[in-house]
Amino acid sequence: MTTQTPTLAGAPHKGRAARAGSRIRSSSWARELALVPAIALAMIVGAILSPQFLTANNILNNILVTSAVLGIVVVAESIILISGYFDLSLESVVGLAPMLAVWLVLPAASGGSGWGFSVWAALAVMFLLSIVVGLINGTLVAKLKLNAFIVTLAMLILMRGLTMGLSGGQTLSGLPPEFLALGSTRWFGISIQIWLFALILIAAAVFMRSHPVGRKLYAMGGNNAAAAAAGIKTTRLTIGVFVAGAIIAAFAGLMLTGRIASVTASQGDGLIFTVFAAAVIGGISLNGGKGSMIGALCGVLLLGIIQNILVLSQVPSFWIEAIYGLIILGALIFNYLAGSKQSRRVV
Amino acid sequence: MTTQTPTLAGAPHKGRAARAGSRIRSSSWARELALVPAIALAMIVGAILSPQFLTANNILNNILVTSAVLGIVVVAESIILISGYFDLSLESVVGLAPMLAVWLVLPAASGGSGWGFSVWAALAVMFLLSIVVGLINGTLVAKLKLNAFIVTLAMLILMRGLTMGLSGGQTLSGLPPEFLALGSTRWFGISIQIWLFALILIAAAVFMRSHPVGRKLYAMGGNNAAAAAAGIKTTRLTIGVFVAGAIIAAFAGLMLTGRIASVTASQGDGLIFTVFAAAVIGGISLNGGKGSMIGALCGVLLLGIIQNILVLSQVPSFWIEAIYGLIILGALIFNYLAGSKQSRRVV
Amino acid sequence: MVTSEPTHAIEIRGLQKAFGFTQALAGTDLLVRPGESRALLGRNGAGKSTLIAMLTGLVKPDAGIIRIQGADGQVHEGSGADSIACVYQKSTLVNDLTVAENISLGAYPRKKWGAVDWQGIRSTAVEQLTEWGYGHIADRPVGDLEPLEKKIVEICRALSRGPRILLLDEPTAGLDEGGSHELFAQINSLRQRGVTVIYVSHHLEEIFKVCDSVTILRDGKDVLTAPTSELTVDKIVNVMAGVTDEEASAQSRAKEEQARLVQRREPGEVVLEVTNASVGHRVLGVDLLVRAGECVGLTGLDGAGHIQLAQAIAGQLRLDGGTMVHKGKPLGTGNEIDAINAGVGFVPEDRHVNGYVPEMSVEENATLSIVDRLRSAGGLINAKKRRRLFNELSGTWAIKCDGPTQAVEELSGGNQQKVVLARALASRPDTLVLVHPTAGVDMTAKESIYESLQSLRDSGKSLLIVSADDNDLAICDRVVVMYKGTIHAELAAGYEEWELVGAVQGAEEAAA
Amino acid sequence: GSSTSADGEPTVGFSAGVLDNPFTAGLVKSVVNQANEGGLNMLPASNAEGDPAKQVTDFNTLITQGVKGIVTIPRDSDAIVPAIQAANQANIPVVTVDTAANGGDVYMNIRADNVAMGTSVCEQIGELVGGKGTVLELHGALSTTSGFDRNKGFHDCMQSKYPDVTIIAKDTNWESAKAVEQAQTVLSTSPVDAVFLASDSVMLSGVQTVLQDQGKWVPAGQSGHLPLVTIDGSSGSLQGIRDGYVDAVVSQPVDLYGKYGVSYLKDAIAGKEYQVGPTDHNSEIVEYEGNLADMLPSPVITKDNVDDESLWGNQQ
Ligand SMILES: Nc1ncnc2c1ncn2[C@@H]1O[C@H](COP(=O)(O)OP(=O)(O)OP(=O)(O)O)[C@@H](O)[C@H]1O
Ligand SMILES: Nc1ncnc2c1ncn2[C@@H]1O[C@H](COP(=O)(O)OP(=O)(O)OP(=O)(O)O)[C@@H](O)[C@H]1O
Ligand SMILES: [Mg+2]
Ligand SMILES: [Mg+2]
Repeated sequence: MTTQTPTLAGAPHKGRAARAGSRIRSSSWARELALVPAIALAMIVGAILSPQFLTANNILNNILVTSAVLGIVVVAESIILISGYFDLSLESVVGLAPMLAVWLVLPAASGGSGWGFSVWAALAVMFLLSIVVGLINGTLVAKLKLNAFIVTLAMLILMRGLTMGLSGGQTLSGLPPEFLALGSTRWFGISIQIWLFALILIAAAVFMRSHPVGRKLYAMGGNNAAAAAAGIKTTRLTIGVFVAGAIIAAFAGLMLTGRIASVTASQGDGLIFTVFAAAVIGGISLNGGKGSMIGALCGVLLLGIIQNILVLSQVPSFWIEAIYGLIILGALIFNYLAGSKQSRRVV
Repeated sequence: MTTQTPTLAGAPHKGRAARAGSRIRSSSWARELALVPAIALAMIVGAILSPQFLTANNILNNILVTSAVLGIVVVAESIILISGYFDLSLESVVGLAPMLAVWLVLPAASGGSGWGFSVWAALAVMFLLSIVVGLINGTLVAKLKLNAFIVTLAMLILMRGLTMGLSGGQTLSGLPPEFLALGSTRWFGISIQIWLFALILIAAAVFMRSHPVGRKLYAMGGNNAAAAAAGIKTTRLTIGVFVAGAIIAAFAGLMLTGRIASVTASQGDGLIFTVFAAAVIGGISLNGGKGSMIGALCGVLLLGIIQNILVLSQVPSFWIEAIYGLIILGALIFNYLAGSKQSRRVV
Repeated sequence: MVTSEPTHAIEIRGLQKAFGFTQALAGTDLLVRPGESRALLGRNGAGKSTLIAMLTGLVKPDAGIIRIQGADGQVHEGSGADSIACVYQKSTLVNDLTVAENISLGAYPRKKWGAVDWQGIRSTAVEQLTEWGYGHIADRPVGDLEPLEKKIVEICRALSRGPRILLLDEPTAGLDEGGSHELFAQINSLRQRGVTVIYVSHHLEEIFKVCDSVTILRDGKDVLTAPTSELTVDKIVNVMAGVTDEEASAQSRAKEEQARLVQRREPGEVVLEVTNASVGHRVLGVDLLVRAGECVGLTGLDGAGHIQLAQAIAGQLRLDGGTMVHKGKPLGTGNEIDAINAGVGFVPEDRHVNGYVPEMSVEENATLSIVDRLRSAGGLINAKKRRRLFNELSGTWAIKCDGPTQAVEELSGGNQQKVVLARALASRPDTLVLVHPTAGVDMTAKESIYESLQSLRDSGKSLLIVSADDNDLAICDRVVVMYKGTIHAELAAGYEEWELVGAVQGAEEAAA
Repeated sequence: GSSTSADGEPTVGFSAGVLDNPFTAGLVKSVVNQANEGGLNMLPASNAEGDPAKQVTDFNTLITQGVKGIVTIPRDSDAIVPAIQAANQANIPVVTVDTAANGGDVYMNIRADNVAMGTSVCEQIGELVGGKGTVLELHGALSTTSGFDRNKGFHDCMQSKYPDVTIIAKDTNWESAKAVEQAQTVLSTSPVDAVFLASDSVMLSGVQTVLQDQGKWVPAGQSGHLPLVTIDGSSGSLQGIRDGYVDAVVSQPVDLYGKYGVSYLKDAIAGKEYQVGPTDHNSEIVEYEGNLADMLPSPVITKDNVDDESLWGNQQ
């Protein structure tokens, strides 16, 4: 705009405004799909390295099925991260919840409690446990204002310990068919694990994108004080978010148990690192308020594809981990170079 | 202009001015020593549970020696956290650095490289590696503005992988005496590990408290944009902080190797969780700009004391982890209740 | 470095900067002689703050030349010379550090062995702050300060650096009258010592007190540079808005016409009744009534308690004593949600702290307090409804942005403020409590904000405007003046300026 | 798929549960070497990094690659079952090494009995302390099969055979640093008459420094000797026996795992069938969880047989 064409107050930027809606602000999609170039690159590399990579069987049964449980926990963690918090204890819920359910059902001879709970009663107790865990985490964080990292770390250690105590370190197997169904059922030739992941992901995406509560979580994570000043019930939402996270993680644990047809005392151990990696690579900010479920999905897929390629490739076993780290580092840099380098406004 | 009786420069608050040295810094003693009640409680419990707890032998050789390596890594992580960043890869430096040094020195028959490096040359290479690691982390974070969590996580995986590749999964032992000296030397009857920890802690505490660079790190962590606006060279400091962290962690790794008289392929694995726990319990904020080395020390000691009590006690192995988690949770709540529930000032 | 004799302290030519599709600066020139005090004016989003940030090196230009005359008299190419000190529009303090340390931030005095000299830090701070009457806050963490105190710390920091060039980006936004006086006195004494000053403000009357000359930016270009003596407020406003004087007078005639047509309703029944309210040692037993269709001003010096009273009404602070009744129902205390539900809207004092969610879109921020009302049948948010509502709001408040989905943090300061205003209004409150509602808003936009507020009042809403800005108070039906925690005077509309000044200072005659 | 390599050798896969400890690392190398020498084309071992679910995926990926047979070190005996079933469906024979599978059709489980190892240690220590006193047991992670079984064998035997022996059991999570920490604290605060290390390759050198520190690193026969019995049989522990510091070691048959793992896999591809009964290599094939298991002996090593060439610890 030049000085020769004076404009009236209120209408000064017609020209700019016109382009606005469609072009500039597509940046939200741009940000959600930021990983697509990296994923595409990974798929091309995979296809070159191994003829099996691009088969439906490999993509469905190896990449997607493996990513399902991880992906669901990532959904749970992403909701919590977007809300401005942290939950390390999700990985221990993945272990403890199914361990408790199975332990309640199994006879003492198989390492269970011998109390003969029905499957549904056991599941009810399991979800109750998750709710209690979420309530404790949420209350300590929201009401006592304790640091979420340290609260959920303590909770993680406690629950991992409970899993160990309950099972006596043993793997429980011989599960009732209801549990196994979660691992082996197929619909239209595709594993139920993929369907469930898709379902939960879509539900979470719609919820976070379009439900008032989802938007409140974004606001809370972006600026807790401003959210509170806008009348958002931050305490209640914080507790709710931890409870929801725990319930989803418990469900993911159940799915994992279905997949390996047993519960091990170490189920879930170390999972949280991968969960954070997928979420953060997928654009979820550790500082809250930023990121989307689609982005998180991209993060999960990228990690799944890289893992798959590494197993398909001929990398010597002892160097696989190093190569994995190198590839992630490479993907980060590639994505930086491919993406838009917007810096935040500072003053 | 305020309406209260005008006062002359320097005169209005004589009493306060005298205390200036201690009060002027943000980290008041009260906050730094916030954990003292919890530590005191733990010590009382320890003394009741076990007659050996309060012996000099137990405190020096068991609690302090065990805490030394952890404590040094906590110092490194605290500096990075205070500066507003995150470094997960420190735990892998604890593993890779000594593995590299030992591998360079040892003959091929003992699993080493067989290149016959002298101990000092190997140490030089090792510190060079740490510097490179710090430079890469720092550059990616400061220049490319990549997320520190994910960069250092990739670096962690990469370096853990390198350790695995270098060692082929084997434990290297039969170390030259220079390495062992770091574990077994005693000065005035007290293990060198304690002396080194004390030295590094005091140096870091003085540096962060009284050196201009230390203060700049606090400013940077508290508000990066504000620090940059005040002319602080944040990019350079960020890189420096990652390099310093890696060097300190490498040294800690060397001490750990000296103590266990070998390097294992999994050395350091999982350490970072405990490091964060100690730092955060000790009052270091994950959001940067807050906390002190004295606080971090308190965090390390509290965890060390709890661990020690658990070992001395007769808790069965299967339940020890659960109890540990419960105690940490209890300590957090106790500290909340014991501490001044300082709310932010409202008027 | 250039060898020729420097004739300009600041020389900017053809400066360009784009953020995405926004051209913040589009070939700006700026030449400032050493010792000159230059006002940099323009509407919200004209590019003033961007230009300032480029001078200090925080933002890198896309194209153009910046030359700055350093302390050594040499001319430095590029930005960020040591001889520059700056007060930015947005706070650049570190909350976790003390005031004293913030003032010396990055330029610590040292003792032997390079250790930081804490006593030196403290005495520098106390010396600077005492000039403002704030010597006692040196040891407090900045996070505990009130916005006004923060602003003073910020100014003290810039002044403590002994700059050759001082950049001030809306330094008086949030300052009270005493603070502004002190600032002008200090600027004038610096001018006498030959310091070059760039001064950004939307309070045009200030320009005439401290500036030799004026540069006006419009849409990222400098459209006028002239000595202050050749300009009037009206002229400046017209150039800023890009209208000719004739157009402007035609517009104002039209407005007056309109105003005459609108019938002022008499204030109705009491909507908000505060009785014997106390908050800490700040508010000591205050009674306040606000009626429907009434606009009440509330003012006072720093510490008079007017801001705390407003915060208490909005549920941000807990009352230590007294009661509040809103529309006949008791108003919960210390609970912002209750306040909103009861129909009290709030514009907070510091927009950066609790005014907006930085990375969220303009549209969502503006409708944040009413997300629940944007549901469609399925329980999900109806995006069309939200867009319609936002368009309404953005029209009312003249928010300049790239589009409804731009992040608020990318907006210029004044436009961020408008988003906060829009948000407060979105919930259609019966009572609006506004603290510093026009902080950082340009003259033209201010006028339209006043119009909007007046039409709200005329539609029967109650307004409580808490401000130190004369213009804000001028639209009020009456102004309540607080002094040391109690109500000291009440002035009906049409008061003389000296009456207000006197009352605010606690002068007895005004109370009579 | 690439079921055979260029020179016609059948391609086989190897799925390891973990790789980051000396024992499995040695085992993996042994299996891969034997396979490639023995006319098989073995893909690089996949590493499940301790995650049973990843091991299921690794199996599926190997199946996708069309291997003719799979050798596996299961991460978990139960959790490996779905993986084995997937291989069964694809008609790919599976041989498990070290840890057995508790279901599915396994061609052969080659294993040494970890419970029996724990029992052997118990018998050695019971003798050494004369049936009474206090023993420090540094066990591995109880969530791993070997950690659990060794601990179980040791405790069950102690309870029944030496009820007067007190056990101080401490978890090391298979970490050297943790082992040192536990040994340091217990040995400096309680009277201990003997020490049992569940893995000498992980714990011995660290615990040695602790004992040296406290003046308890004394060869057998001299006063102040602390009886020490370990499992694994690393070269360091064998040297310890020669020098008298270590009293007995239960050696794992690592080389045999590699050798027979590969030979059984070749037999499986060739279609050979095995029955319950003694084998030609001094072991016994038994029925285990519905499959066959070749129970390799885990010899107890003392000063008498420490120089046996066939011990893996003597082969480096
Ligand atoms: N919530 C709080 N936390 C910590 N210290 C506080 C808090 N509230 C007040 N103080 C301390 O109490 C003292 C008095 O503060 P106060 O704000 O009442 O001063 P004041 O007389 O109102 O000064 P001013 O005129 O600057 O507003 C200060 O030293 C301040 O640091
Ligand atoms: N980091 C950024 N990202 C995107 N847009 C930006 C950024 N910084 C500034 N802008 C845009 O550049 C334009 C100029 O902004 P600037 O802050 O310089 O205005 P200003 O003249 O200071 O306005 P005000 O008077 O409201 O403070 C605005 O349209 C603003 O939205
Ligand atoms: Mg501005
Ligand atoms: Mg004050």
